[in-house]
Amino acid sequence: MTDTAVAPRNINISQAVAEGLRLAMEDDDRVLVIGEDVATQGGVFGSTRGLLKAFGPQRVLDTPISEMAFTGMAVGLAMEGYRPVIEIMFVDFIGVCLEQVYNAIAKIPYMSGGRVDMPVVIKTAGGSIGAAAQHSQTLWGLFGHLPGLRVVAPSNPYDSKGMIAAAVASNDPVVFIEHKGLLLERAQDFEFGANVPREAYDVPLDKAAVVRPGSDLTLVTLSGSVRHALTAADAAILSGVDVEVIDLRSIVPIDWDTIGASIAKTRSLLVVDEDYLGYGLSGELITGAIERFGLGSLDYVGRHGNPGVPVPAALSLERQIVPGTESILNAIVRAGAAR
Amino acid sequence: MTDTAVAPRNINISQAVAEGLRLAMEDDDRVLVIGEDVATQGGVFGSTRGLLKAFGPQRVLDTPISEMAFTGMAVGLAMEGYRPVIEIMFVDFIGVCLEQVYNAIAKIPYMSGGRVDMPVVIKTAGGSIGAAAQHSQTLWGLFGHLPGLRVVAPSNPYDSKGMIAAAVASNDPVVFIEHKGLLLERAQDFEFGANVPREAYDVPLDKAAVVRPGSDLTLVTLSGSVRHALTAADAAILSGVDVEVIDLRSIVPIDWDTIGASIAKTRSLLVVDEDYLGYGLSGELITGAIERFGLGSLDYVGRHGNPGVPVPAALSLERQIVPGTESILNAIVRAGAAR
Amino acid sequence: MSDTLTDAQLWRDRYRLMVLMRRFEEACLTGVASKEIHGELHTAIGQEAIAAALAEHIRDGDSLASTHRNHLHAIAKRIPLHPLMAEIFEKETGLCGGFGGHMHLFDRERRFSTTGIVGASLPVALGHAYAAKISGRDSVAFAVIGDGSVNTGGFHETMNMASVLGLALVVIIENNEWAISVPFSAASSTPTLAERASAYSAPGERVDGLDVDATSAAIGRAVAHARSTGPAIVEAMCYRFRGHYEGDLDLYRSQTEKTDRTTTKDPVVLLRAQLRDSGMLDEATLGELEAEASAEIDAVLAAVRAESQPDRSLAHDHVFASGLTVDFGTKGAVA
Amino acid sequence: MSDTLTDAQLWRDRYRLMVLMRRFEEACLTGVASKEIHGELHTAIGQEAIAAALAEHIRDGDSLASTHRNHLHAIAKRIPLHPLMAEIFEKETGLCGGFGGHMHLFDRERRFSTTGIVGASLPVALGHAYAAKISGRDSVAFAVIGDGSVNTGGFHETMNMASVLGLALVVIIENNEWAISVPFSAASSTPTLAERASAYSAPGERVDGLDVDATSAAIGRAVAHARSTGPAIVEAMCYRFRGHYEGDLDLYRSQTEKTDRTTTKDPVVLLRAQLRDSGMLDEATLGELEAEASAEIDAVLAAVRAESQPDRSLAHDHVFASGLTVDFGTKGAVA
Ligand SMILES: Cc1ncc(C[n+]2csc(CCOP(=O)(O)OP(=O)(O)O)c2C)c(N)n1
Ligand SMILES: Cc1ncc(C[n+]2csc(CCOP(=O)(O)OP(=O)(O)O)c2C)c(N)n1
Ligand SMILES: [Mg+2]
Ligand SMILES: [Mg+2]
Repeated sequence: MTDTAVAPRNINISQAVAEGLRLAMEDDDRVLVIGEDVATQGGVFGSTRGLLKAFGPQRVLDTPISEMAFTGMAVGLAMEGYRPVIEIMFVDFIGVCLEQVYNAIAKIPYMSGGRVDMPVVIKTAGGSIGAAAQHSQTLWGLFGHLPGLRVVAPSNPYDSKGMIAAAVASNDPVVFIEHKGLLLERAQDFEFGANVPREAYDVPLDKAAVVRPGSDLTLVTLSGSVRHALTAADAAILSGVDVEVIDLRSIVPIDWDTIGASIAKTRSLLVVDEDYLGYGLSGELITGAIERFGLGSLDYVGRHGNPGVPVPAALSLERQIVPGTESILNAIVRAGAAR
Repeated sequence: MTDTAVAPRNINISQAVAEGLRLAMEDDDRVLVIGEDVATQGGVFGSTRGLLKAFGPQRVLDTPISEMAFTGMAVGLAMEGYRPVIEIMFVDFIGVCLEQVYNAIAKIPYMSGGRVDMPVVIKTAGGSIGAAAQHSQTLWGLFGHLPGLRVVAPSNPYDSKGMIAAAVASNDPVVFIEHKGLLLERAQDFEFGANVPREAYDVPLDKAAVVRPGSDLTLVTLSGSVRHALTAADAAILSGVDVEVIDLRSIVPIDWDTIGASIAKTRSLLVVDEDYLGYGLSGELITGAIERFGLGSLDYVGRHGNPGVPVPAALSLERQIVPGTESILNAIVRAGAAR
Repeated sequence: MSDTLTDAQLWRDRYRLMVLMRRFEEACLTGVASKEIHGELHTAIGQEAIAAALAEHIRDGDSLASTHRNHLHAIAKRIPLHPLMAEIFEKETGLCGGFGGHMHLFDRERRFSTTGIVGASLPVALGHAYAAKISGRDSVAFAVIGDGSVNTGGFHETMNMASVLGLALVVIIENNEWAISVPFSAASSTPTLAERASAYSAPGERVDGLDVDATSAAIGRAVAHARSTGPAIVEAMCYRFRGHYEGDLDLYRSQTEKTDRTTTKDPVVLLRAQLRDSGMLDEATLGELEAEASAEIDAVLAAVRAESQPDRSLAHDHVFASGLTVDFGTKGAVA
Repeated sequence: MSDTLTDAQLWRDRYRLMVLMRRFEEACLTGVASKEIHGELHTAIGQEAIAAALAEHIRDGDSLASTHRNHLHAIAKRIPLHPLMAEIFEKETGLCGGFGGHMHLFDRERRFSTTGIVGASLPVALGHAYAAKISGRDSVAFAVIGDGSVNTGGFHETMNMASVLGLALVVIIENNEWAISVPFSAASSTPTLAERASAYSAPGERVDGLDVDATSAAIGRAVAHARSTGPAIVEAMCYRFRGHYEGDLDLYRSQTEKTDRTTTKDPVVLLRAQLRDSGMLDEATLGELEAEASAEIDAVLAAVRAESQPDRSLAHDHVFASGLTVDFGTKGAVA
């Protein structure tokens, strides 16, 4: 992350993503953006705004509501040398077109014996903002399970621009999951990654970031939960727990170096995950850490997140299911007490 | 499991499943079977054979290749009081209709505040038998991640009949994953669960089975890997490792009592999983065990399975990716040496 | 409409229902302003005539599968207004106890459901239609969808299967010219959606969806065909008055278009003028009906407002109908 | 065909190609018997005339997306026979190094791909068609599918989008009467599949797929329409001679039907008789062409047989084009 003393630009995360895309498209005219409402409207969250004007309707294509067709288009386009960015408006809708994602885009590099690559970005938005069970999921755990996909989710303005650029530049297919709760947030409101340079830059897709150093507990999270974790970590000082917060950024691959260095210090690992906990990120991180660093390397492991419940409509219920500052603080305090 | 001295009937697993379905359909005329080739042909693996004759084309419906439509039909049918069994021929095809499975069938009980249940069985076949990347997956880890679904996979003839019966009887949606490598195997060739009584019976969906007692290492697996694990466990005696083999049967829910009792004895856990290891069963089992029984309860944890590679076509490659007797034995021996 | 203007009661009911629908949507708008309603609320203001026409045909035993823009369909299906609005307002008294919210309405007894996934309601309707057939009931399964939904694979698969099986399925397409920011004309390979019915050996009819009478007649023909033969499509033309959802900046439609449509294509305004000008109902009666509808909605809104969100202790309930709970990650673990 | 029977060379090529295709499939059958080929092998025996007709129109710059029943389409696309057969036999010399197998053939240079998922090839063809458009090339994207694939949502979405965008997409439907065990007539809402094209403002034509000449002419018309206007459909009637896959017991089709079709509807036999009876080619020439084709295939088969499966050490390669490896679960851990 590059935080400088310069005052942050007055842009939101959607604009940062759009800027990353714009620069990538200027740089490489094989890059296309395809999806519902990406052109005229510039995306329902604005993260493709301005692209139609800059690149015209062939490179920025508004589609009918036909996810299967336009996701599968990416395969043909990639075979023709294009680098399509396919937008699935909400990640919740992936169930209508997952087939093309995991059986084709993800596997063709392998099935072709390395002869056909698939430089495709599946760009989509996840996260809970009160929109209930079918419009609130994050589902990175689902993508992580399926081989051949890089899976990333940025947490802040700087990374959002740099990671979409890196995703477009990658020769591997990348699932790029934005967080709906972040997209309209202003850069200046971020404690970290608030500065978005105007020029092009990449944020590597496989490096986690230590967004808050600490000595007692390694808290690993990503996407919308990072800022809640930071707030909780600040509050946890009062309870005597000094939390190191790691923004994972990428769930495939996982940056074990960063996690390992932190665990070596803290000997404690708490995973905070807005996604469903079961068969997901937390199990993989805890198991992967133990595999790499040994059962004896940890005095505490824990996880906090959606326990396997569809996200309810009423806010009174949603707050019980989706991790927030308060619930993360509780998890930290429990971890602190348990160590 | 009920193994008696009586000689096993000469049937294969497909027939055991078909018999379980037939008895369930006799017992309850709200049960329907819907899918491609389930009626006239009786299923491409024969696991619905005889049902058309017994119950007619309304209750046993051959469909066009329209998974989205006939999977979604289950929602309307369940709302009307029916109990549909939907067959997705190969689990690999779930990507074309997952939407109805996870956003509707799985969530409607919750989204309706408990007012609408979805007694639906998604019956499908998984597993590697040399059919390459798009016809070899098991994907239980994917279903396990999504809330609201029971997910089960039987390993032997007795369980196959009893678990399909229990799945049909369940008021929760159940994903029932058969193994293509098992379906045509004869009952008499099984070391365990070879006897299939003619009468109706249920095998509970939430109880794991200790299929081989042992004292040194708890090996948890399911489906097609169980028999390989048993053979490997027998061979491991020579290496001085006495393996307890647990057939998980269900991955949602997980039978922690059975696993906990075993671990208490062995203090060692090896998960063998034909599915992709990442973000899947092994992470959940290892993490869940640690959460429940403590980091101090285990001297060894390990996992063996598909490391995150699409299943290759050539057998020379497939054998490197899909766990078999030999590779499981190696994993056991490594575990034994590590303890 | 002169011919059918013989039954004053029919027209009173129609007008009252359409006004009630309009008021219902307006009440929902206040819930967005008050932040009682979250997520994206989709209203069907401007589309009342279609739902009112549907209400004339749909029987209790019939089913209805709807979409994200579903409130008026729920009213047409005679879901009681109070639990309906309470669910939209995420209250414990809601149709689904506040668990579902405005995109996820379920009433098993009334065979009504909705989904937030475009196209996904059609297969559900197919299931209802098949149930009717195999249980020997003469019920009709209705699916109401938007113009954009026709381009989903689910539409095609459902229509083909319904036709092959000869099921009583009526698909009503509310063609409001837009699917979010994409105009109908830019997304459809045919000038009308009705004509696509022939690909399923089904009848398809385009009708003026501002005209409750014409729409009702078209739905009547579709129902008759469905009962006797198989699926039928009615494409009812209308206009989406508001942004796609509340909060949509709606900059993708020209102000000229919006002004034109909302001034010339308001089905409630048009019907009012027609009824008054034809002498069918006088100003006083119209005003009375309006007051009645407003009062009914006001009362429901006031009641809903006074109610609570579901108790947070319930959040983990109902994941499994059997009562199974599988909460993952309940506690941390120490060495 | 009398009129066009003027060019002996054309007919020699056609017959030789169709015999070659038949021999190719027969060679694959031996690979099943020898267990060199695993999974379900799908041959297109009985469908040669369609692929041969296609071969006359498809240019190097055109693309072709095929299905599980793809060998003859690969030949039509001029994929060299040796790597093609080697891939089907899972050899290291295969088109994809033995990683893909017979359902997963990819040749980027020749713009050829296949998939084992029914319906999934159509969106891929759409992508090729869009690429041709935006890069200003006049290439045509071909998709060859089975009759069963038309009932998938992917067909509908693809046809609609291709039409909206005016893309040069030609969809050739090999209607072989069956989709595994389900007869065409039991799965389709229309008596022909060609007529469904109108739902996408596209031309659709049904043709006798046993007649290479008629099929070629129909494809020619479709290609012309595609280049000038947008998508077009050719439905070519044929019969699936063998079980759905090798090993299929195929008990769902009556023996009467199978005997009737295989004796009266073999395109190779029909063409041979026609060429001989019309005097276009004499018995000796026909025999010569057959011997040539057989010799060519025998040589490929012998070469392929002598080759090895890929070295097992390669199994973890190629998951990511970038070289990234993310093997999960590499080792156990101890306390
Ligand atoms: C599968 C899927 N894709 C996209 C969306 C996002 N989305 C919600 S409503 C909508 C437009 C629907 O248009 P139309 O069917 O015409 O209905 P209208 O909103 O106009 O009533 C879209 C694209 C979705 N909910 N589901
Ligand atoms: C989405 C999907 N559903 C089901 C299958 C299983 N399957 C493979 S081929 C086939 C039949 C295809 O019929 P058709 O399109 O007519 O082609 P044919 O085999 O007759 O050439 C089916 C159902 C599949 N591969 N993919
Ligand atoms: Mg619309
Ligand atoms: Mg066919």
